[in-house]
Amino acid sequence: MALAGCSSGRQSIVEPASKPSHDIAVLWWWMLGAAAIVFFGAVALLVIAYFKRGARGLPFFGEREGVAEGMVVMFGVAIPIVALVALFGVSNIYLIGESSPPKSGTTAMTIQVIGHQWWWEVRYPGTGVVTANEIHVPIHTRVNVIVTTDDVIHSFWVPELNRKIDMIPGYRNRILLDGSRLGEFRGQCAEYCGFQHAHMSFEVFVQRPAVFHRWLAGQERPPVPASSATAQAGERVFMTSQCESCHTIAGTPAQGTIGPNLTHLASRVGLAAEQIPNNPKELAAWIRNPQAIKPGTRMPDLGLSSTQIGQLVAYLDSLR
Amino acid sequence: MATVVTPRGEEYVERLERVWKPRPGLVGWLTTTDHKRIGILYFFTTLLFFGAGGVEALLIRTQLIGPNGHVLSPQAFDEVFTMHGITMIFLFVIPMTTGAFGNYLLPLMIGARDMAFPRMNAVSYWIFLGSGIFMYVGMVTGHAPNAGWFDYVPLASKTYSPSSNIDFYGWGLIFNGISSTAASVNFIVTIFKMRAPGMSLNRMPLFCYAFLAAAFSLLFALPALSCATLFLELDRQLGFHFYDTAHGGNPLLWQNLFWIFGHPEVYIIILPAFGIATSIIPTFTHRRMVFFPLVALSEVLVAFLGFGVWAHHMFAVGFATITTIYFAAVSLIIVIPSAIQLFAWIATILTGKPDFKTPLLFIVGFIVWFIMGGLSGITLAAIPFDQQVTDSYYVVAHFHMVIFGAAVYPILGGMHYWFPKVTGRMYNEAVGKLSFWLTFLGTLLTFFPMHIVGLVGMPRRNYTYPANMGWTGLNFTETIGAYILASGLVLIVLNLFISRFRGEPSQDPFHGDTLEWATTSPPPHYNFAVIPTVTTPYNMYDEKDREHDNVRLDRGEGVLATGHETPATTAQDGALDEVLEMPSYSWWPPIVGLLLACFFAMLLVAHWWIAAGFFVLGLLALFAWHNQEPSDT
Amino acid sequence: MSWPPSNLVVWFGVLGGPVAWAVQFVANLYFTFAQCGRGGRWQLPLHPWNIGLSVGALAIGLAAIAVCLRLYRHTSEMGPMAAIVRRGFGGQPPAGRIHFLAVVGLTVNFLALTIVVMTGIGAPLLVFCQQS
Amino acid sequence: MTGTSGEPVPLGRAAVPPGVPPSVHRARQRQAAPNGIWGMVLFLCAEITLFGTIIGSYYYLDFNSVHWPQAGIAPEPVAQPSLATAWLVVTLLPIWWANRQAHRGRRESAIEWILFALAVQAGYLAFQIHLYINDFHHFQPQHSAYGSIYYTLMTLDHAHVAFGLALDLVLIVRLATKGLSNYWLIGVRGLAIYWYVVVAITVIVLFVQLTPSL
Repeated sequence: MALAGCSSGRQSIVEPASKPSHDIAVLWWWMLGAAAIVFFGAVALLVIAYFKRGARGLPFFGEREGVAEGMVVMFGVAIPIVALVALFGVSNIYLIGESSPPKSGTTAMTIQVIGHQWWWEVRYPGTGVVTANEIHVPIHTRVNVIVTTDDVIHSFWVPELNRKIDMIPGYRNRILLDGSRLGEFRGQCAEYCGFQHAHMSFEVFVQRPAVFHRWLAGQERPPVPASSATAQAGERVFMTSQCESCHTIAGTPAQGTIGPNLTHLASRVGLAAEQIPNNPKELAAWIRNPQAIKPGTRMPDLGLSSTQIGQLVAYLDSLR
Repeated sequence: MATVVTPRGEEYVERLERVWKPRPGLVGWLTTTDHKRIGILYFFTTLLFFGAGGVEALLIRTQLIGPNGHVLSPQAFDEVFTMHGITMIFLFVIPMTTGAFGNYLLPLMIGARDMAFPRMNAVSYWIFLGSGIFMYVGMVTGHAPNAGWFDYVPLASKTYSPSSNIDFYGWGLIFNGISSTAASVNFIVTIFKMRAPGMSLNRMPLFCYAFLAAAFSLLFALPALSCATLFLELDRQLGFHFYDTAHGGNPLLWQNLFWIFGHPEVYIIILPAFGIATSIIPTFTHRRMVFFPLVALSEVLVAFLGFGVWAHHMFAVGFATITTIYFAAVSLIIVIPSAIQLFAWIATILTGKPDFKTPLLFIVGFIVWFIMGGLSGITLAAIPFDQQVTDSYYVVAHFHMVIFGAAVYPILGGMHYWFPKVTGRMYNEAVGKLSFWLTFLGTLLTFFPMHIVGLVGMPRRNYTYPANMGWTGLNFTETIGAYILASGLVLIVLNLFISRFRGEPSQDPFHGDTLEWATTSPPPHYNFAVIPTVTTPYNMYDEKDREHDNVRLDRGEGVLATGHETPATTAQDGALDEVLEMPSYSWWPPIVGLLLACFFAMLLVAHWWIAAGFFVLGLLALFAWHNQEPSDT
Repeated sequence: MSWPPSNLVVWFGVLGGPVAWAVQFVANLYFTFAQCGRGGRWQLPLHPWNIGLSVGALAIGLAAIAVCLRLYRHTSEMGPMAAIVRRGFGGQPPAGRIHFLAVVGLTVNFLALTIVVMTGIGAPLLVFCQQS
Repeated sequence: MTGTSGEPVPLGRAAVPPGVPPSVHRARQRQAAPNGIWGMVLFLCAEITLFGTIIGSYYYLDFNSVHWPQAGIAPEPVAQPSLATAWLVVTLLPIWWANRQAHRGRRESAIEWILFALAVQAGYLAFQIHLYINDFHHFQPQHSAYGSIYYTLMTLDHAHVAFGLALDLVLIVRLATKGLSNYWLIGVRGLAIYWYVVVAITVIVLFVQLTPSL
């Protein structure tokens, strides 16, 4: 209905970019069509009732009770039961297999996504690549995504690519990503997970295989050591101001595992689970007072001076 | 139709007045066992909680009026949306329907002089009041529950919610559950055993079927909630490991238990609304409900099947596919009883002579929202689609259509319909219609856009959202709608409040079809001067029966004026079985309520021995309670 | 059929199907949880179990429908019942009540059996313990 | 006014034949179970559901754990709890008999049989508490999910029995002081139903308790 006018959404289930999402969207449009018929049909009956309110019985049929009872059986039992059984067959027996996780060993690639309060850790098993809040996948490739959680329940949801799957402590749930359209698709945590549930999003990049492999190779290399003096000073700040106790930067002594891996931070598009864009200004603001931007985040205010922050930002910005 | 009293009948009536005279003043209200007074206490208490829940809803909507809102902090937002859910479900809809409407009307509808267990009825109220205050103490002291009304672990575990917020939830709900269990036992026994002679199962008003089904659902659903919250509190306060994965526990256990309760709960909320609708529709269309047995069975069947659908709240947790389809099949077929009722209502309105006064307007509104909410409900039983939209605003839209549109509208309609019954005065019809249209418009604007905002990806329970997502305009509309809705509700309350004092005196303005209209408005303390007898399901349409009642009053037959007396009948055929003596007042219900409140307060602060002391005192109070037999008072 | 029928017969007619469905539902859940849980306690041939349970439930439900049909026809033939039906099914008990319950039972059993058939056919078409 | 079969039913108290307590006469005249019994049965339905959910939770945790019971807990011995439960089952006889005696108007006999049942049931509870404390020396509820659900189930079951003992006591006191009033005659019947259900639950709990040992 009014849905067509809202196509500007960036996280819309009706603009699918994969076969599972497409099938679900088709199912939705059919259900919407059927529902509209039922809804307007029933409302039409009420409108008729309003216009004939002065007289008993029905136009044409009169006051026979059997007609009214037949109407109940027809619209209340006979027609719905056919429709519902059909819906059951189509969606819950057939379509459910289409959007199900892939059978093990049938996919070319596996990605592990770990939910944290309130960010996403993304690992590419077999490559050593660890990143955060963004997932890169090649187009037309079936990817087996294993989702787990480090703390509370989260839910992994990229509506344009597939339905959602919960991340439950103690369970290894899986979901299929199989992008059929190039682009950047926003995903978001869909299960309430605490204060910053609202700010726990991520981006999925569906890329050409060549682009994807270039990206993966870049992520696999340790970052180039800082060259400018400011950046080198920033590295010292990083290693001496507790940053290293929570964050990892490959090839350096920083091996913390509480916060996101920052090895290639500068290559990412967003910060703080895509809450703010990744640029030096926002990064500085974030380091200066994380609680102001994301109240409740586990990133503390380290009380660094403006100079130190400037150096730190220069260092982090060099991690490409 | 009011009973016409002849001079000879007058003597009996005087005697009844003397026997049933309540104790005066505040003491009378505290010690009352009169179902009508308890119903009124429930009504005003739940109305207050409705106000609180409404303010919370407006806070949520104000926060979300635009992107990156700053009305509430994330902490405050979490507390407010949690309390909104808890308040509306446990402290408003259930106590309003079962507590207020059920208590006041059920005995009147079945021709009884009180509930089966009047003192237990009183204690249900006091415990409900205690539990409501208990949970709001948390809010006032800044420790309101903040993990959602669904309260998923491990977010609600000690590790992630170390302060006492969740303990208010855990103990508060067990506390509240005691009240609802007692109330549901009371309703079931009342409906089965206290019906007027001749009122066999096939002559019972549909209102009673709805309340019977809701009471059964409550009775069998609440233990799962009590069990879940007990486990939660043992985990939190004593270090048990029910939900702790590291020690063999399982967080999905909570979800299963919670929804085993939670889904029947949804039907507990809506069934009484069905009952109210099936009372209002025949009255205002001047005909019987179409296909009586199918409507009756639908009300009960919904409650029964409602126990087999819980996992559709958990389709995204990664169950085995095979497990999910058992639930999906039931979730789809449960639509049929609702469809039967829906088309029975529509057919009744269509083939009758509908008189669109305020109560019927609210029921028409209810039908519209119920179709919309029901249809979106069907889509949620299609597993892949459910997995796509669950936990998005689509679901929020769905259940507000059902819970607000379909459960609260009949409550509002019922408030108008039975207003003359309770007060003896008429509300203002023009203002009533205006308030309906305001409410209707508000509902449409508030909840319809939520479908769309959910389909374009807005998840639930977000305290804010970014600007570039295509959600802004829709959220703005919703907030405007919420304020219109609130103004409609305030207008209703004002209309009824002013009419209480200024309204035209009125006895039976609508010619209702059930027995509550066979007595005066407001009803006397003994409800009926003569116990009515019944030969059809539409008791007031059988004027011969009612004339016969007057003749019997003349003869003193069925007056039962030697004490607090009311007849008990057989469960199926409503044959007269015995005459019961009913208790007339008791101090013990409020005392037991108070002791239980102390008990739960001590559990909250983990003072186990003091809690045990209050528990023992509570048992002693129960013993003392039963020391006083009904015939003694 | 002796008249009036015993309560047990009447209530079997009303509740036979739903109770059979409930048993089928709970038993199937128990089996799938036992087999698909992490413990993997049991390794039962679940498809035959599912079909067997469904067939059993179906048989009970059909028996209940048969009882309801007989009750319905019997009460319909009882002279004044036709008039009573027109008056909204509120006939003199017990005949009126039994007629009412027979109508209820026919619908209830039909719906319960629909669920049994849906899951009885649907479940064996799916792979067991495949995560949804 | 007409009853089931059409003949008039007087609304009022029927005359009581001599030598029969009025409450007993009333109980004999009744066609249906009195309200008190309905109430008791419905409360017990809630109780059964509560135990049903706890037992369901037990198996849910069991099915989702790789080891059950979790490492470090030995399965229960079978003999002692089974014997204790058999002991409790036997006490249904005096309870059943006390109810019958009460409905024959024999108050003293009813009191004596409830007293007897009370003594035997108290012995059962004492023995079970002994076993419970023994268990507690082996493992605590804080050990693992098994410990948690095990102790919760056993504690609630024993509390159920303890509440039954309190009911026994109340009935004894009331029958002694107030006699066979209508209220307490229904009370005796309610007590009997309570014990039937408690014993049935205890048998099922025994089965659950012994699951790992079987």
